[in-house]
Amino acid sequence: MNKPKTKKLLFLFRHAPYGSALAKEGIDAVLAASAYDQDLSVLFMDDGVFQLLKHQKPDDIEEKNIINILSAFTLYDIQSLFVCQESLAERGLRNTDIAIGINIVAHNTVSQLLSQQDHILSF
Amino acid sequence: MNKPKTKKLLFLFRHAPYGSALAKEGIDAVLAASAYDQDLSVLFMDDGVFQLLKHQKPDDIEEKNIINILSAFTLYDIQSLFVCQESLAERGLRNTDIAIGINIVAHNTVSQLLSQQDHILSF
Amino acid sequence: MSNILHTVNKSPFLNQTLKHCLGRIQSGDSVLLLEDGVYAALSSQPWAMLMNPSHQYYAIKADVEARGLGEDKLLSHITLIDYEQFVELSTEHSTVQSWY
Amino acid sequence: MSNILHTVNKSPFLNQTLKHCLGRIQSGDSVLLLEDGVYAALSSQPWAMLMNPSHQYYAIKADVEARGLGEDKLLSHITLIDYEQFVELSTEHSTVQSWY
Amino acid sequence: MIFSLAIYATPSVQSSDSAYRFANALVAHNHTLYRIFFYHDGVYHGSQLNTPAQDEVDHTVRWQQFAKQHNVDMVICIASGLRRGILNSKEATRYEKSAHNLAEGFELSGLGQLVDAAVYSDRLVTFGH
Amino acid sequence: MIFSLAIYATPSVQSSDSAYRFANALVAHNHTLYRIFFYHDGVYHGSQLNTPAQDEVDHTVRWQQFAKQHNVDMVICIASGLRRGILNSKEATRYEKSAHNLAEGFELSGLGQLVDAAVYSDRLVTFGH
Repeated sequence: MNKPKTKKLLFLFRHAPYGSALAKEGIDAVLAASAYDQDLSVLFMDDGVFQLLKHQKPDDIEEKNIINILSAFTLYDIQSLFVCQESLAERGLRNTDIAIGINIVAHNTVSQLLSQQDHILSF
Repeated sequence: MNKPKTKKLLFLFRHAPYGSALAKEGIDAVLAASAYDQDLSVLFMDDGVFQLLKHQKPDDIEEKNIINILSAFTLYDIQSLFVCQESLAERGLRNTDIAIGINIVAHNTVSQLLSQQDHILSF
Repeated sequence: MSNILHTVNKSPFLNQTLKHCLGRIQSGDSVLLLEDGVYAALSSQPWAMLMNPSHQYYAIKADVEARGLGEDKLLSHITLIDYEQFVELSTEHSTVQSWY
Repeated sequence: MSNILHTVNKSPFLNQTLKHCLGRIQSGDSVLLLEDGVYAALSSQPWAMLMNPSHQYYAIKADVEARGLGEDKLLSHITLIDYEQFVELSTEHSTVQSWY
Repeated sequence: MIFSLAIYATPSVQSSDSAYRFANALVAHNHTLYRIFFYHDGVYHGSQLNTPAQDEVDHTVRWQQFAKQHNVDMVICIASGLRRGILNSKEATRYEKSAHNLAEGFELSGLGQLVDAAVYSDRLVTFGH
Repeated sequence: MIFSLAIYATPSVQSSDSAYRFANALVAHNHTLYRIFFYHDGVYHGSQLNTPAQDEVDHTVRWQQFAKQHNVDMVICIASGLRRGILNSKEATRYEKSAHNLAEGFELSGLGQLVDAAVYSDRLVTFGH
């Protein structure tokens, strides 16, 4: 098989952290993908935006702080991080509530992001 | 341990059939309870009302028709069957859409049913 | 032209997933209802308003029939399809996005 | 007097469960938010209107803190409690109904 | 008071964790925990093959220790369990399976044990998926 | 076209069944199914101990037969699988477990296999819980 062309992969996070393992297992998938030299983007949307909140303290529920895991994205050179502005607004969240460096994007950009991909991996 | 007093048990069905095994496993629990000589009631509410629809044909998805299983309630002498009228109306369903004999009850009776129980087993 | 096949498998009476999906579809996209998602094909529901007629809407026939949803109860602009047509749709769109 | 402790563990932004619960609570009942259900404690949301002040509303503190929801973001009439208080509430009510 | 718990959630959702914390708070308050009944996808708690990473909670071991310490009956619905691959040695033999995986401290039994728990308990608390 | 499937759902939800029907329709249309990747609670499909009742679908056997007939790669994420008690004999030995339960035809491997499937496939279809 010939080496295929670089694929555009969007990891789409739509679920809150901690309520299920989905958010964490999705992040693991992003980290795994970072080794494959593909064109990766990550978009937090709907309840997925809750993963980005500052001040998470999951010690008492014996979970790992998802912000610490998300922070690894920088180390793995995953740069194209986006959060849906509309989803933040619906939840009464502000830019200053977000714990990591990320592009806050409006509806149009979200639409573009979704439509430009070879594959969307939804978590 | 002394024989405890008869308990009032409400089996509350809030989920649609087939999408998950929850509806079917809930019905199994009702059938098991029928052997225990307790005061049983069954209430279909929210998406649980979809379990009652006529004309279900799950052959092509290789599931058992939930109506056939629900019909066993009569054989097991489970008589106190209720469906929330409001939940039917919200879904655009009419009395004639229901496949089994059941009491269609308004909000007040639903409230009473919920509050009269020793235990609510929710599926 | 890039376009997306959106699949929705949750009941809209229980879950907001359909609403989230309908708010993001674009020109050329299609929506496929399956599993408990087919309850969204019931007529006279608020989300029918959100279903823009410029898109194509489909539902898996086996899932509709399993649940006893007669044709008289369904939104008329939803096309019932089988799994082979689901496969065809996924080839005709450039991406498949699962809303679950 | 018979009364119910209602527990809700799903995010109201994703799931209609909270709405279903709030539509059925009665005099003397209480509502406990836990797990992703605690996102319902965020202020300025439509369901805040559905929360009748004649009932008591609680949320598990550990679940609120895990998710980074600061007190400034929370509805003021929701009391944060721990699991021991959850146990107490379940003894003070005659039944516990889990909305999930 | 006498409590029983019904757990329908997989270990991968937080509901599983809430049940564990509630159970601990119960016994700390000197209530009696009559039975924990694992049903639906909750039966996955009972596999001794569950092997979480070192820095993750081991749900199965945690329940085992809890049940042993507080002498609590932990029942896995046999029908739900078989369907989902939770077998003791007797069922493995009966169905000619090459292995069994029911963790010590858990017991396979019928749905009647859920009903019995409801009958004998003052409170039955459900932890759904 | 080359397809891969990602299955995140337990066998107890219909999403599992939809994936199976989609896979069959794919091969009937002469498309290539490059890989099925079981992740999250989807890994429960791979236990050979799953013992459904006689009148119920055996999800595990059905996938095994399908994969054998159509020569399809079925991968269970090793990290998700270990966490949820899906072990082959090598992992059972490594973690000193008394048994293993990975069904024949399924393979434990890393998340890279999901990424590889995305890279080599024209379409990746996810079946969520």
